[in-house]
Amino acid sequence: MGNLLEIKNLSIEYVTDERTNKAVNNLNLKIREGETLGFVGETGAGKTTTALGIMRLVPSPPGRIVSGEIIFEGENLLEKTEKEMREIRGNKISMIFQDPMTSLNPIMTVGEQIEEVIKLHEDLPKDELRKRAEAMLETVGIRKERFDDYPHEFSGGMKQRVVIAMGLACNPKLIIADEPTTALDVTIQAQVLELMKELKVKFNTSMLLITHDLGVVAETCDYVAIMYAGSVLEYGNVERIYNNPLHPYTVGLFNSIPSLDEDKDKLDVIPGTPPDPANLPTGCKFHPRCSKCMEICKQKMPEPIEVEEGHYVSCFLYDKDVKEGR
Amino acid sequence: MIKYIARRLLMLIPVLLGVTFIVFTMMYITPGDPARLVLGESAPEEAVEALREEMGLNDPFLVQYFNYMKNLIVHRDLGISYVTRQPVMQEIVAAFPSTLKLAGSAVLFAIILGIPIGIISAVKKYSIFDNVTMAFALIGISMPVFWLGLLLILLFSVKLKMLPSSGYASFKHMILPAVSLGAQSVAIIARMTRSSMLEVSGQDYIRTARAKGQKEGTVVLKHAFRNALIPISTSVGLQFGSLLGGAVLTETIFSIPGIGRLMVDSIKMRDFPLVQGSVLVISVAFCIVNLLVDLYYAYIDPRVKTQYK
Amino acid sequence: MAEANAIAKGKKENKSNSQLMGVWIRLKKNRLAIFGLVILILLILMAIFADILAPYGYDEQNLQNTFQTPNLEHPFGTDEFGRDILSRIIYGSRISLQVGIIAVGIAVIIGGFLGAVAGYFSGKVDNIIMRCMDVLLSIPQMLLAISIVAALGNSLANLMIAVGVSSIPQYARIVRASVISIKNQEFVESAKATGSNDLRIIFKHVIPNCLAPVIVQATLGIGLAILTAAGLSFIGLGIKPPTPEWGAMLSGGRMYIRDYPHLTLFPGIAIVVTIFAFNVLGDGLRDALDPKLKQ
Amino acid sequence: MSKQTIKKIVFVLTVALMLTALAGCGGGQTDVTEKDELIVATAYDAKSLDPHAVNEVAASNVMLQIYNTLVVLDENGEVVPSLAESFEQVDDVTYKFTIRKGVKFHNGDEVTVEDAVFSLQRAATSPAVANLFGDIDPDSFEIIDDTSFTFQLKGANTGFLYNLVHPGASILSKKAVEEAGDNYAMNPVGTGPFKFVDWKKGDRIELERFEDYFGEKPAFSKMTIRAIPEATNRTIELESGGVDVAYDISANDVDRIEENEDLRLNRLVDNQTQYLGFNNQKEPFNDKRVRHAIRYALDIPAIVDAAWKGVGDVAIGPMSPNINYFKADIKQYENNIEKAKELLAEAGYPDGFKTKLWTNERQERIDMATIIQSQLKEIGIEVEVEILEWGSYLEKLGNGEQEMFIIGWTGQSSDPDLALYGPLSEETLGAGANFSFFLNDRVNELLLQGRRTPDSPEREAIYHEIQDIFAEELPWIPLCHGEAVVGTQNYVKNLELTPFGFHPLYKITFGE
Repeated sequence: MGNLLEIKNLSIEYVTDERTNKAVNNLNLKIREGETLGFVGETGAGKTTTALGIMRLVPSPPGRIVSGEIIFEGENLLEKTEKEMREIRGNKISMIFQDPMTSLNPIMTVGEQIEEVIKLHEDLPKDELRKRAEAMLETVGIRKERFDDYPHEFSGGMKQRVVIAMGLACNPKLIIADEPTTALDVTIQAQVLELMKELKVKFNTSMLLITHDLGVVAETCDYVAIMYAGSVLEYGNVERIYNNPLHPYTVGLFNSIPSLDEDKDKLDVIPGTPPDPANLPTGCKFHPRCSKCMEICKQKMPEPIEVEEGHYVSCFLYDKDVKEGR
Repeated sequence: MIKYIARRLLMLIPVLLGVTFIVFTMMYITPGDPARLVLGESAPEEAVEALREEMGLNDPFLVQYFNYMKNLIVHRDLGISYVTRQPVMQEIVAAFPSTLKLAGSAVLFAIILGIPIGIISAVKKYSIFDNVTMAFALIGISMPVFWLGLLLILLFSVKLKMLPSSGYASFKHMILPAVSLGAQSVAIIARMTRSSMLEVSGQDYIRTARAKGQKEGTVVLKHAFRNALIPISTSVGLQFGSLLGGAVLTETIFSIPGIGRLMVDSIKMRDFPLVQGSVLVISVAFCIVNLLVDLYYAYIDPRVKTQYK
Repeated sequence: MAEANAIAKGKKENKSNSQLMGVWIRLKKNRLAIFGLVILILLILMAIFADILAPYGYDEQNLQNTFQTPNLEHPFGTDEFGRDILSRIIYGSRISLQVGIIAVGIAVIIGGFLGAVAGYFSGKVDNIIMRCMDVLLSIPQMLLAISIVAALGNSLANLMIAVGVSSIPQYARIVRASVISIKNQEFVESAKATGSNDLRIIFKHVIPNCLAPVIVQATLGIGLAILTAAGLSFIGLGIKPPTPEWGAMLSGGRMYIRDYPHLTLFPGIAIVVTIFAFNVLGDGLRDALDPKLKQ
Repeated sequence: MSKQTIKKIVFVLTVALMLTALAGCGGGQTDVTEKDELIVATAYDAKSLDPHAVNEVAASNVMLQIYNTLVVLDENGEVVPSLAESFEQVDDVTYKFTIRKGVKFHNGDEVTVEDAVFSLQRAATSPAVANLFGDIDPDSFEIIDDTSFTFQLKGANTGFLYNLVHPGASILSKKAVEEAGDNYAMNPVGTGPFKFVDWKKGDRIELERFEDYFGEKPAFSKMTIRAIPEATNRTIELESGGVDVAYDISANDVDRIEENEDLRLNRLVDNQTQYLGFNNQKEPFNDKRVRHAIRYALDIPAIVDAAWKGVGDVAIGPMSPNINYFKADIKQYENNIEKAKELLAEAGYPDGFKTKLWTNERQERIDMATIIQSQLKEIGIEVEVEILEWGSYLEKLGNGEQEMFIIGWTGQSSDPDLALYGPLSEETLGAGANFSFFLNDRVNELLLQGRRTPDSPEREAIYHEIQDIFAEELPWIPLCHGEAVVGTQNYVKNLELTPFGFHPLYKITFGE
């Protein structure tokens, strides 16, 4: 399978009068066709910015894509015109946002909102349009009679279903789901995730699932990328990473999940706080919090190292040159 | 919906009763003898006394108020003007349309100019256009209507001789009054539009619309603006009310025979029935405008509509 | 500066000075607001030291020197009585600031009290007070002010009362809304539990906590009050001469606008600048007091 | 995106430009030979067109074009018949009128003697015109035949015939009045050269030539009388050609109109006297020396010039020179600060005193008050100027609350009785226009006598004596007389001004 999307050295920053927030720093990532990639990290790690970067929807000003390439189906999205991008958005790549309560326009019926995306990308007569939108509603498990209802008449889970319907309406190649279940009740979360999994297969799309919930990743994803302070620290097959986390940050993340199997008095918490994006540490961004920090970590940014097939980690601990004492 | 309107209209009744009482009291304590004013300083005292009796001015306060209200409620009659001896209704019907026309065109002017400026400023936030228009808007809301009116007359009527300085007969006559009355509202509406547009633009559903591949113009107009319209229309409604009140200054400067001037002249002549009538009519108009704004909400905001069902 | 003091007073109880500092720091960043503040301080100084600053008396006539256009001796020219317009504008700042501050003071005190009572007790009391406010609100402010001045007669004091009373409902509404949102919060509940009486709670806890919106509204309101007062003076319901009220100067000068526009120009500019200053400061305070609103 | 913005801006600008361009059109020169309409700008709209409902100048000005009175003044100021064919004074109190035959009302009906009697009876009982016609005994009317009738006054009044010239004595159609009821004021029916067409309250009254008018046919068929309260706006309208005649030109605009080749200024000193009044019953103004001191302290020509900017005339006596029996050689006072101080010291106020000067909102009066204030400061009198609104002003003056005040008084006919009786007699003390509460038995006696005495040298002597006593007592200080200042286009001819403030516009013709 080829790469559907490949991000190379992407850097994005937000510039205001007083400060420059480096939200994404030299990020590398790839998604193959039909694959689900989990994108994990703490709040503020730059996950959403990366997603918006792919869509070329980073609010500007103050946001700005500094450098890098985003190769989608072999073409660099960063070189596309705005008009070309519009044809891709919602059509080939669609995005599902975090909060279904606010991501629907309160003054348009849900039907209109689904129709809108279809109308933008496909040339259909009016009644066809409505039929397609109704079908999408049914696909996500909403009766088509509710076509003319307004978002406020739906519950949170139902709204997220509508958002998903909108995302899938044009049968996209890639869906970016930005914490699609965070705002929902736990029981509803499961339903929605199940639905997304199901539909992903049905529509044969790839998915970039942004979350901070490692459990969700385990259930849904094929691959996972661990993100910290705007860059990917570890990337690999879900099973491999779950069984064999390598980067000290990844290890810390897994240790901070409460588990029923082990009987621990207290959770292991990663010491310190995430860095200020306006004032990132030198070298490895994680070094001030890292228990295994070495001198070199403070000076140089480690390159990704393929430790086993398809399992990359950016850490000097696994750099043979470093290990062997240079 | 109809039930809601009916309820709102019913709620108007106590408010308007209050208005009549306040104005009546105020007029009662106003110094000056209407009968003397009507007849002038040269009239003999007996004639004044006779007129006073005829007008019922010798009755105690509550009797006067009761008679007025009885007349108003039972006969739906606003009484007779002390000065012109004409039915108050007739005087108001003559004056009100020009005020309505004036305030209406000022609001229209404010909407036509203020909303696009606000939208463009919000879209091109911190651009030169934004900075310049918002600076003007700040000056605009600080500008006294009467001063602007004078400056406009000086420029357009006196120096350039382009526009007439008085009257209200034609479109041409209405330009200067509407512009000077509406200028402040342009500024207020532009600022309001800008800030609500900015607020709405930060909402997730705007991002959703962009993520759909929607064109920027459509995002701004269809998604952002239609949502921003809700606070904007409140502001327009409020503006209309204050324009009805503020029209008195514009009417004075441009010699427009509107209800504001009618009221001020009537106060000066102690023509109490006419003052009562004008305030009452303006208040009713004001309340109805507010009701219309609320109904318009329901029209543009489905969330509100559900509440009224 | 008066506003800052008011905040300090209101919040001395359980809030540290850091909050006030935060407001000040945010305000300081807003260049326009600081500009407004500086203008206001200058205006206040001008009002206080008018006797020293003004080159002539405000009622000093010179019938030989009428209608002088601006020159070295009279930077803003002279009016129809040969009075120095600059001096009159300087003295006029006293009147305008007085009118604005006292009128808004009246409105804030009465409106704030009514709003606090209405919001705090809710139910019948609330209903009665707010219905009365609705009545006042349904008469456009300008017209209400006009009828109050007419009833009381023309004078500076009555002008203030008229402008003040006609803006009571605005403050009542604002205070009521914030009181309702505050009264169910914990510290008020606990004060209730410890048996404080209602008035004490209102004054000690509720009012200080709804100061922010009132301060903002009051700052903007002073500008509006000056504008309304000038409007009333303009239609001849204002202040007696030779008191140099800006609106009245404008109104008097309009007869001569074609030949001597400086008679109306300078008082007009004075009004615009003053109200502009209050507006930008009010805007700035709103942003500074409520950081949520500014993103 | 930015392209769109630019497009929008361009669009808005284009619309704005189009609007201005549109507005720029119009205007142009008037062709005098084809001109058939007269547009007049007045300062106020009429309050009513029912002659008995109101008594004010703006209404009278319109009524004069619509109605006729039984008698009018000729160019020598003599009372001559108009709608009446003839009239005679039968005795001291009885008058007999014979009406002109075949005169038609605007509704087509012929004027009957009943209409005339109805009109005068109505005038006699109407409070609004009581000062003019209250003397008529409403029960004394007798119809002699189908053209003549008599009536009596309650007491002899020599000036009465002059009152009949006032539009308040217009002859109305009895039928029209009764049919219209409350709405008569909006549907007036007269016999005059113009008939009523439409009235947009506060804005304009439109009239149309009455083709069956018994007198000379007006030169134009349409007359519009607009109300433009702002003096500046009236002048602007005149300059721009929007109106043919503009009343009450403000003093600042006098030069402007005089210098304008297309315009002409018409002026006539009127019957109004503006004066500085004292409360003669209050200290210190009950002392003649104080009143004199104040007079000496004032430079009246300077005051009048500064406030009225050359419009009007400095008053030298209590009544306008237009009025019969005006006496020019009464005692005069010069501006003499020393003498003023002396008199003040004599009266017991060497350091002056504090007092209040009231006026109403009229700008010129405020201006005069402001200057008086500063002039009186020089002799130590601290004056606080208070501007009252007309309503409370009149009430407070009537109650005698005043100390000093500025007001005007207008003689509504050319007879001295109306000019002097009001502000000086005992009967009118306080509420009836004698606001200075002046009480002088001799003056009172003379006023009553003058009223009864037929025009004669004897009557002249009476009024001369009143003016002399006035000048000595100085119960109030005459400041100035008003002036009708009417601007017209050059092509407006035959505008006859009257000292009453209303003018026979129907006589106007157009020509180069």
